[in-house]
Amino acid sequence: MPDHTPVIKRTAPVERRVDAIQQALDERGLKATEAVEELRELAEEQWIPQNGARVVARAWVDPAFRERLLANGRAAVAELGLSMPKHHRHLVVLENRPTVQNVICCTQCSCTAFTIIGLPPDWYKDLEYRARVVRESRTVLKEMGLDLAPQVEIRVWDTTADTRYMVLPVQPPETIGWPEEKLAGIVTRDGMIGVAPL
Amino acid sequence: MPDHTPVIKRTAPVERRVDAIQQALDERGLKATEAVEELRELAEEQWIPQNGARVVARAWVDPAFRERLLANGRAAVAELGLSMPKHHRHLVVLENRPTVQNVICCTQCSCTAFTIIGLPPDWYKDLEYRARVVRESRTVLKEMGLDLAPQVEIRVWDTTADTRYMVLPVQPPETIGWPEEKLAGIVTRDGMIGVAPL
Amino acid sequence: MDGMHDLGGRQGFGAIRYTPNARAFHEAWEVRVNSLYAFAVRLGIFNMDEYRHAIERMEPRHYLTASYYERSLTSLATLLVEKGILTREELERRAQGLFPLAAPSAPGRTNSPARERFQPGDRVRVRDDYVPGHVRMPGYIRGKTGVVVSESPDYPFPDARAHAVESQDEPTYDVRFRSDELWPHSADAALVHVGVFQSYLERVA
Amino acid sequence: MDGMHDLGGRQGFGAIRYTPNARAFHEAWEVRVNSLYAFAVRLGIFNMDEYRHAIERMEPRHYLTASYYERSLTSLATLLVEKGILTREELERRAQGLFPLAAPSAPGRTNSPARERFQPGDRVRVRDDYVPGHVRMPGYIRGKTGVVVSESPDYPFPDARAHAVESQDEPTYDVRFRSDELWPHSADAALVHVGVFQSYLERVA
Repeated sequence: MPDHTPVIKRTAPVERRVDAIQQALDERGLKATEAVEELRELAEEQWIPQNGARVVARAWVDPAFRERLLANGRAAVAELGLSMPKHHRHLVVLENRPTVQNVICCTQCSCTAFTIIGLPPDWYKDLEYRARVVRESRTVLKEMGLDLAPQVEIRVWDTTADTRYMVLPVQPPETIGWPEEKLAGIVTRDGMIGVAPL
Repeated sequence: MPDHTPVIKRTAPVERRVDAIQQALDERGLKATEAVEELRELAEEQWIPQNGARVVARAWVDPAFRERLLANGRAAVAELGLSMPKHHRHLVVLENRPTVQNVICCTQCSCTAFTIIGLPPDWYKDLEYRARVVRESRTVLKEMGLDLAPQVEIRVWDTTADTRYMVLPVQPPETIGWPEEKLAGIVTRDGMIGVAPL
Repeated sequence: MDGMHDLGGRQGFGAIRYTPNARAFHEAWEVRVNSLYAFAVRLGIFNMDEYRHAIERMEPRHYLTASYYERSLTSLATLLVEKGILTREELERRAQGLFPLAAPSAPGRTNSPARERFQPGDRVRVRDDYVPGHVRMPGYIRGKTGVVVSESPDYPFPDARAHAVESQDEPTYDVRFRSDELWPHSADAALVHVGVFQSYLERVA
Repeated sequence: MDGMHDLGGRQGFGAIRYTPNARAFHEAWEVRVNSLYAFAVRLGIFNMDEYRHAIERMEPRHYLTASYYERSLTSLATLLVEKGILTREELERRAQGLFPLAAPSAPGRTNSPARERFQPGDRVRVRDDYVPGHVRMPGYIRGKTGVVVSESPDYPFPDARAHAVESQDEPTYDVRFRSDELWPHSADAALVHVGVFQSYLERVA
């Protein structure tokens, strides 16, 4: 008896592949579509760089908070009502100084402290950044527009475990004395990754 | 003044890219098309596994030739009227024994003694063979249909310089006494690469 | 595994496609993929180590050419099939086309029997380990020497947890390497900090 | 360079697509590419080391997804442009589409100043060299120890010749490595012979 199943040869478009999973889970009563909506709200509206910006601004204006933040990042961000996934057991805050530039990456996948600094952009997840930033840090930063003075030491942090990192940028001198909320407005995700000046 | 050059966005099909080079060289008077025809004849009709097969058959029937072949491959194949490119300065002939299986590869590109054993097939040039055969030799050979007894030692030869290799297979016992020409008929390119029994 | 994902220090890549404060998502399906895999983790269908490893197991050409969220999707689908929640046939029927999945996994391993406690300032070497399954040691630190900066809380051991192998939680050490130790005469000067699991480390006398 | 081409020992690749005594060529354009690059070498436009290196310099995704003869074509075109024989614009106009070329080259290097003559039986270590340009040391032998089996005739030194750097010809040594030395506990048992240029080797005391 000949087999009348049509031969499927082409890879399905990625969107249809997502639909396939979502529908299959829904039909099994797992309520994937409900979860997608709830998690979309988290990803697009809750896990945003403004969280980390608040942390940075507080650290700039409150030296005691800054010390607590550097000693135990997870506990300190919780003071501001910010949480991290259970498996991110440790938040290490990396203090930039005029002669020290910290830079975060994840060479093996694309891990970040996403609930605090926001979900990462394409360039962070691209093969180019992952391959190059550990070996050609100064060159890569310069390409990205951050041309560091020769005396600035670069420290690259590869996120290989579930410890998460966040860069605490140097407060621009012209903002000294600004109110905390206004300070938060100048802090960017790229600044907290360590690839852009404020 | 607006630029009216049409925007070219797609990669040209590979065949049109070849045409582009060939035509451009022809127009410069370099006679690429003539050379292509001449070199095609070499690649398709002269550099064929039947060359190596003659060498193997001679080595099987002529112990003195076998010794010369193992001592200086380039000089020995020249006795049969076979030549190698100038940059292949050395031909090392690898003698299989009942307990030794030699296998040739080129992990970094796809080098072979092509004038003697023929130009290599796809699988030899594929990423899979290049990545795996040095590390998973027995597994790879078994996948390819050569299931070696546990006592057989495997020797893998990675063609990293311009020394070229050729495997001298063990003569099948049932062919002892055959005339040289008939023997040459059973020797295959894959046998001279070391991945197939005769 | 010494897979295609292990990119740190690999050469030949071009410029970073950087635009300041670029968006995390571009299309709605990307957000859905991100939510669906997080949902599966929340349901306990798989854990983050299994998720990462299924990405690493993608066919190398597929890995290298897929976007981040297509890699995420491929891992999600692979694990749903491997865990028996769905079948590949169902996925391909619903998607009306091929649905490429990752390759099967090699065996995992448990913690090293020779784990040591380190203190800040200790000199350590990354063991010369070649691990067929999941491992969080980037290839560029293998066999290299660095200095312990600090110890983390205990974490599940990924080499085991990606393979449902029993293991104990163990700390990672923040180890500071000089880029010139990692790639002698072939790197921009920098200190490279890596979170290295205790099982991967040995003391330098 | 630690490029995408350096595949020996990399994991995650699938089955070899083997058919006995498969053909070398499938389409007429493949034969033409093979002839055209050989012709350019014969004319002295470039040498084999430059040719190999231009393949290695291909964008990694392009390298991994191109067929063998498309890689060959890309190297040929890149070198014809770099040598000033053709321009990329002309190629793209003639081909009526984009013509992807390889990325520019990093600097080359000449022979090691500390070359030694070795005898069969000598134990040697492959230097821990990280070379930005062309190099014929596969990454899997870097820092590894083996035994010299024989010495070859002198060859042009590829690390120099791919970059038009002055150098002396030097021999390669057939060095025998145990697969278990190369990938401890993570390889099928075998002896792996590699032709290693003299400049890459140092004596093991």
